[in-house]
Amino acid sequence: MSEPIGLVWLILLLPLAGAVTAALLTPARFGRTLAHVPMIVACACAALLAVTLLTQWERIPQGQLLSEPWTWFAAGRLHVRVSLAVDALALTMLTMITVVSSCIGLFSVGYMAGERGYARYFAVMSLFVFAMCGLVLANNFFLLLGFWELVGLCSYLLIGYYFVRPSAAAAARKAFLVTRLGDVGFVLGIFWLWKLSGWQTDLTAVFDHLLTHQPPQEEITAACLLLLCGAVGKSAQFPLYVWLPDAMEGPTPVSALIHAATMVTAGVYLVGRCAPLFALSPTAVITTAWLGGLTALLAAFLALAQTDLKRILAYSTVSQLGYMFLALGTLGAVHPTLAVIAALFHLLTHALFKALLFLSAGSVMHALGGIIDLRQFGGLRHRLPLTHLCFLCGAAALAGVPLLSGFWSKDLILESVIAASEQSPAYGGGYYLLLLMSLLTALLTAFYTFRAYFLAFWGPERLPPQLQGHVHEASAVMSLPLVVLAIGAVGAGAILEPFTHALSQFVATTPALQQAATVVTAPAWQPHIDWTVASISTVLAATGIALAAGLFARGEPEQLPAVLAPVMTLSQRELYIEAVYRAVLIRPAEGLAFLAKVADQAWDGLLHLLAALPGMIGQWLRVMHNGLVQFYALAMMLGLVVLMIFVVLGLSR
Amino acid sequence: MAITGRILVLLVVLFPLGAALLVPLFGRYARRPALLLALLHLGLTAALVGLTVPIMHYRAEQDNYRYTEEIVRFRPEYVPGDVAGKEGAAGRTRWNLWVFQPGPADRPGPKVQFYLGVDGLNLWLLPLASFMLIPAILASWESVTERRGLYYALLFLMQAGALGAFLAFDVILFYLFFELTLIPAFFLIGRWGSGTERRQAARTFFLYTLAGSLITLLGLISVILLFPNANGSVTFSLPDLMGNVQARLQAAQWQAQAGQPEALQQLQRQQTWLFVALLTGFLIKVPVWPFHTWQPQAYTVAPLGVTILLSALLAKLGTYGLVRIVLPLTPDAALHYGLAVVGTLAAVGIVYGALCAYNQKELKRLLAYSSLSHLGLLTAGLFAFNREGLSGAVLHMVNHGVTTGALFAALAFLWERYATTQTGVYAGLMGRYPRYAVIVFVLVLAAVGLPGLNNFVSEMLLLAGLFQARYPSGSGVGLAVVGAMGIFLSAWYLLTMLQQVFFRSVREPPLPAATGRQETLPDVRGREFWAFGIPAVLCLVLGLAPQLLLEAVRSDVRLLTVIGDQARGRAGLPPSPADPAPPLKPYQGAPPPNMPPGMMMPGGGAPPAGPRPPAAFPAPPGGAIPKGPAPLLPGAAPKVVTPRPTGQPMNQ
Amino acid sequence: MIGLWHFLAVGAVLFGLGLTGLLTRRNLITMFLCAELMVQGVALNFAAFGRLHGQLEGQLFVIFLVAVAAAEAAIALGLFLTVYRQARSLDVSLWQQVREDGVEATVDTEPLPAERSRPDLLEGVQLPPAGRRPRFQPEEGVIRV
Amino acid sequence: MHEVVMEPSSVTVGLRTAGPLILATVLAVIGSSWLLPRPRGRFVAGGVAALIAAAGVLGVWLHHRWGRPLQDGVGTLLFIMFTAAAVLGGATLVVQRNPARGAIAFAFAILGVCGLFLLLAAPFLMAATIIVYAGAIIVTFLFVLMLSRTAGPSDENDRSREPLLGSLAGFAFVGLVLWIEHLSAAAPDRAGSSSPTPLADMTTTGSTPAPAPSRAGGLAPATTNGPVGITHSPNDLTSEKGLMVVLTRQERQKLREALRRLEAATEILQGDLRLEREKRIEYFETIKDLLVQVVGAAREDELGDSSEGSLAERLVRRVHAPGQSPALYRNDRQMRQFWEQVQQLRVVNWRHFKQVEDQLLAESPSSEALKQTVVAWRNEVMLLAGAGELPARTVSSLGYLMYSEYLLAVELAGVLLLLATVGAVVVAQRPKGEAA
Repeated sequence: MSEPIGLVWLILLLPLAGAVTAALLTPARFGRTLAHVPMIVACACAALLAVTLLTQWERIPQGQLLSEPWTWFAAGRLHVRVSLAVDALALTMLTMITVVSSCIGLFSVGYMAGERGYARYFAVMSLFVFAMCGLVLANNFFLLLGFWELVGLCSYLLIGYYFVRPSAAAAARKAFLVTRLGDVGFVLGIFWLWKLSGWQTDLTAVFDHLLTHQPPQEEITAACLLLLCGAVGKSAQFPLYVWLPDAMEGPTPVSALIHAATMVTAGVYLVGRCAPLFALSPTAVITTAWLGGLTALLAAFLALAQTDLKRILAYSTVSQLGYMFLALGTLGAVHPTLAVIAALFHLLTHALFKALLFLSAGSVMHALGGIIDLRQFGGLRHRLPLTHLCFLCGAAALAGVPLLSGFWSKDLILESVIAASEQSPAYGGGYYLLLLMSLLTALLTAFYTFRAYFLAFWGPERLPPQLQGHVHEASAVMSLPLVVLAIGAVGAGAILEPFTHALSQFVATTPALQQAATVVTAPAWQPHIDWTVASISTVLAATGIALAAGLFARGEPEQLPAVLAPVMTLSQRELYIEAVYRAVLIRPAEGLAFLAKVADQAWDGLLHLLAALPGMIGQWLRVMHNGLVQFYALAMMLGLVVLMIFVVLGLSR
Repeated sequence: MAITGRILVLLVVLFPLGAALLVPLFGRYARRPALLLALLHLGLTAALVGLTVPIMHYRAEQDNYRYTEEIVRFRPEYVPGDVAGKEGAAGRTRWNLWVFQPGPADRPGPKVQFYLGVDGLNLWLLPLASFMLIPAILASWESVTERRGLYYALLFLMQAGALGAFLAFDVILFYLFFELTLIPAFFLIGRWGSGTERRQAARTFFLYTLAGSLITLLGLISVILLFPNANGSVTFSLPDLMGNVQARLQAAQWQAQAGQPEALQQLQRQQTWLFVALLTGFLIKVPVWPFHTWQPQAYTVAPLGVTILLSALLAKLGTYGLVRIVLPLTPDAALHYGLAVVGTLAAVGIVYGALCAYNQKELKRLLAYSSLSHLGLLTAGLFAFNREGLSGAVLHMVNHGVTTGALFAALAFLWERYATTQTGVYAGLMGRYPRYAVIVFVLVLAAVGLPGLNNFVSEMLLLAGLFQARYPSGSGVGLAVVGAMGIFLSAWYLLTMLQQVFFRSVREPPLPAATGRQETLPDVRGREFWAFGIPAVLCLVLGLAPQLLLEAVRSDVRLLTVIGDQARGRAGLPPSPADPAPPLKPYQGAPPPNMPPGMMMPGGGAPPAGPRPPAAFPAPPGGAIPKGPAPLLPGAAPKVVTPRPTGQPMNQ
Repeated sequence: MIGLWHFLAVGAVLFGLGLTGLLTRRNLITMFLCAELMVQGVALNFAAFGRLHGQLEGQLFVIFLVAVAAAEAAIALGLFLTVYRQARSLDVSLWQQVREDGVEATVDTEPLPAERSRPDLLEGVQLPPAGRRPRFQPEEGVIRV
Repeated sequence: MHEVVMEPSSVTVGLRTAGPLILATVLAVIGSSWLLPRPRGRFVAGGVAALIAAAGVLGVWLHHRWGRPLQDGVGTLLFIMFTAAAVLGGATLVVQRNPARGAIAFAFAILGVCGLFLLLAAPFLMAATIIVYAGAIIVTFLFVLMLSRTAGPSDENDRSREPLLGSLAGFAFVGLVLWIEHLSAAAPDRAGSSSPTPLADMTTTGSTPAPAPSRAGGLAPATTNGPVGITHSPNDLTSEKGLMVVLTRQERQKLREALRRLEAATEILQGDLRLEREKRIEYFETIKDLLVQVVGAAREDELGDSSEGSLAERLVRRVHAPGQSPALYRNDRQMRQFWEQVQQLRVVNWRHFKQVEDQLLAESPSSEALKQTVVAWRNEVMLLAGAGELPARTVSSLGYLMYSEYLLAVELAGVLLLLATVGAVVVAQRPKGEAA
């Protein structure tokens, strides 16, 4: 038993060691060129170890590994321990994280070559991988929160990597603050759970306690909703999604790793991990579903008319994350295993194809010297054939082209929603509406993905003038990860689930899911392929792609029919949501801050006025100081006489 | 060992005083001697802490939390001049400063004693006070050029005052040391401060805090006169006073249970007034909204070395006074009004400070308002009056001291180069001074409460304390929400500051003409690293391994919580339930070798009065009157005022 | 029967008289004498109490008092001389410069009574050479006694 | 708790009796404000009348309050004379326009005070004061002549600063002080410690101290054989705080007898000492016995802590009244001093008798040594008896005290004087270069 958990510790600590090594390299001369080695080696080793563990998983009893806990801090009843828990869910995530981060690390070697702060980049990336692994493995809510925040910090540092750019600086701050706003709820939720669960903070202990001593419905709902706040912030769900599009100010590999593949899925993972809690609260679950559905549709709409390639991908990420939340939102209505596996499956495939898409976009950017605005270039398929191919793979997967990975995972989510609309006693109608929304989203997804694809790669070749034709395909070190990810994006879905059911069988062994299953009434789920759903989604994807091809395949920038123009404008302006936020939240807050400053000065002035009072009295009394000694003596004596009269008459008592 | 500890305790206070005398002799060359002396003092403090920590851990193992009715007192260790002589440790001193009326042995007259000692509550504040002087000296290294000897002497004096107040167990001695800090601070701000407002600022600071602390003195004197010992003699010893307060309250409570609540009500009314009086000075010192207006001005105008001490030490005097004086002496009022009134003020301060900090154009002012915000959380959490809140408060004092002090020290970096700390003139310092930026980032993130750094732990504990706190007219959940929002808001204004100052392309102000330098100084130099880099490392260490500190604090926090639970019992609230978790690691083997023999049984060796199930409190109708407390020390038995209910045994 | 209280009463009366004089009179020398009168009142008290207790300390204090009064007299008269040199007057009210800024000086408004009509007998008297009759010859610059 | 708090009853009593005092104060204020110099002219007749009336009222009040019954006519007369001189002189000084005349009036006031000093058995003070002040006043007078020889009216002499308010402050102060004295005399002594009490025989200089009532208005002169000043009722005892000199008549007579014999002893010792030694020893034995009867016996082995002897015994412990714990007289400062004197005399009595006896029994007695012993013996007896030659002893004792116990203070005073003289010279020095 000690051996596998030692392996887990090794997986966790390797990236940390990588981060420290890279950080130590920063001042060294070769730090400029060799700083990537620690990170890539650490991630690759961690990935290898994760896969090793995966292969040995069957020998693990009870489907869970717990580490020997040690106390981080404890006072009174708050007892926070550092303990790790590995189950199938965590291991899957772990594998995905380490593999994807290895790829992206490799890609970064080429992409970031020659950048200032090379070592800083890899140190923080490595730290991020450590934090992400820790987040997945943590078995204590506060430890989880710790890694959760550390992940946010790394994101902050990497978004602000080009700190000279004001937009990057602003985006970094925005990302940190918006996610942190969600974390306020997260923290309170943790405390609420702490209180509900008899002062426990270990995840497993909390689950055990709450399943045996079921708390009042409202309380568990409140706790879950507060947890959801954190998840919504981190996973960029409505209404806290606004930071993610801006986060594209970071280097593209960062966007690929953090803002597409891993960190943003932390919220999904959290909800999945806390399935036993959410299973206790249908209200929280349906809220999750609505948030997810709404976000999916909204983000898909916002992605329609963006001109920044990375921004399209960012909105698409938000939208796909919304899908995952939608899947999680069926948790009570369908069997928890189905809901979580649907979300997790999509999470995995999304990680692959979205990383691929971002890296391809990064490749484009690299080739074009940092230009990513679709209005400035086009028709690159001849100049960048490999990138084009990879992007196509990714886009097809995202759009849900049959047999590709995104197709399968999206189908599973649709299947779950359909099942929920059939089975849910209370919210059946709601789920039906959500189903329609998700179908519409699928259509829009296919459309905007291929809009971007066509605009970038089809049509006549257009290049930004300042490049003077120096456009070149990526180097081998960048191409290799692209190819690996492309293979994954194309094939992983089919291999993992629809035919083998490997994933669902594996993940179903997770103890938390089994625990969750004990409190829901939904019938058990048998993995199968629902061909109806598959055909519907095929039709939708095909329609979307066809529409996009019809409008944009000529490669001319943005020629839209008049009907669509206002809609596209609305989308391009992002529904003015940013402006609304600014008007409703930020401006009032800043106004309040200004008011506070003014009020503080006023209050200070008031106190000074009070302090000036003795001075004024003195001003009034100073006339008595007329310089006549005898007058002073007289005053003194008269005072003494009065005092003596007081004393003699006993008035002093 | 005991003797070594006592000598160390004595030295820890007297050494800075001696240093204050010695340093001016060096005149212009006082910097290095001052630094050397500060390091020596740090060594002394470290030795003392090293001696004390095992005892505190042992204590923590000995008394796991349970609710008792015993009368609890602070149990200082290493009391110089201990009455028990060389080998024993009675925790009381025989060193008198002033004897007002020497009385007979059985009824001694009031006497101010030189009563110092270490316990869990002040243990970690000592190294804080010792340590933070080093950044203060280093931050003044080049910016202070006039009358250096006097300047460093005053810094030492301020430190001595803070240390004395931390160590004092005699309320009058505490007050003396408390005020001692004021005088050097006044001169340091007024003489070495910057700008034309410095005299005004010094005066405001002095008068404001003095006015408050005089009211506190009034409260202290009232407590002293209202709660004499059982034999009628007046005492200034804090352990005795708190014992007397508890004894009176318990006696009144028994009367109330016997159907005569008047005495209890009267005592509680009295407590309210005492509470208000005691509180005022400390609230101003912390400061808590709306008593804070002296603070931004003083912090801004004072030289940075002084600001470090002001924020790291003097503010802690206020919060420490709340823990050490207010809670044990007025427990009922603290329970009734602590969260409801002070907590509300603190909560307003959390938001208000954050809002004010957001708009500041001056970094020192920004940090001053951030202090207001952070210490608001500390104050609120402290009045939760439970173990989580109190542990968090004690820990947060240390954490906030290190973090904020180091941030101010980091500002000295800018001050030495450009002689300004306005935000508007800086941008993109990350490109200009990357190492500096890294350190400041760590410090800012610590202030923001990032996990893994020190403030996170204490803030979580404070929030946990607030979250479960209950007082007669409500619960602390709302305050916890505000506190959590405060953590968010601190990120808001601090990251905005980072964005403005460290990100974007480089912009720096012109070099100050006064220094005559043609080129700016390089990135963080060795001395500067010691000034704020080491504290940054410390932030990380404290964030990762806080349990060492918390464990040492535990037993004395328990002691305060017992008082709090007794107050809750009187207010009809359930006491904190027993600890569900077993002791973390059972203590194995013999007590630590450097344990003074008298300390084997905590609580003076008296057997506990017997644990009572929490449900039996308050007493069920017709239930047995709780057993009387076992007097721990002679002469301190509770003065039970008759009438007692007849027919029920009183086990006195 | 004359007892302690009588002496105390006399002491008090002397003290009060001196006090009144000190407070009202404006001639420095008179004021000084009035202060001495107060000292005498106090001395009387000391002596009386010393007698009451049968101790000599009371008298001893008075001796010190006398010594201090002597010292005081020396200094005071020296000061008066200096003061007089500057102002050509012993009026204490002339010395009111040390007053708050902006406060008007106190001036006497009531006119002094006219010069006394009694002629100065020695006005214009000069010592004649021996053997001659003195003659009245008023002129400027004569020595006035 | 030594608070300055009066019992309400005593305040009301005081208020009731304060009428004359207030009247006197008001009269004095009116008179003084009329008399003080002012440019418009003064109301001299009215002022003088008012002041005299005030003095009269005060005198009558004093008399009623403390002065009854009149005894020792000479002493009283002297007191009145000296007081009149002092007060008149003082008043004249205050109201006199001409400073030179004021200085002379002050001299009279000083003379009056010196007379009062004499009445207080302080001849040295009298002499010292006259010398110092006479010198000082002559100097002052010279100054006055030198500096303020203005022919006409002048600001400093013909104007007063706030005459009414000044007089009010001064005389109200006097009135209040007198009133407080009156109240504190009326208030019972709660703490039982020593407090001001009229001492017997304050005015006697050479004559036998006469028994005196402890406070005015009450007690007739003690004619009983009991201790002087102590009545036999325990209640009175408690109200009589701080007891009087407690010599009984018999004791006093015995002391005086011993004193007379000791004074006569010098003549006896003139003759041949060897011839009539038994007779002489017998003579001294009588003296010793007389003293033993008063102060008790003292043998060598019980030096200092014996409590025999009637006077010593009485002094150790006072009769304790119901409800009051017995207190040692020794706690009373006055009594303690007296008790110490008794102890000393007891020892001296015994020791000196032994010396005399040894001398007389010796083969060759030395009359000089004997005389010295007898003189010392006599001095102690005299001190206890409170009789005779007190002034002379006062001066010598004063000298002894000044140069033993208060040496530092005396030196300080001397240094002060020296400094003052130097300072005066420096201050008065004409600055160099200034025209004459």
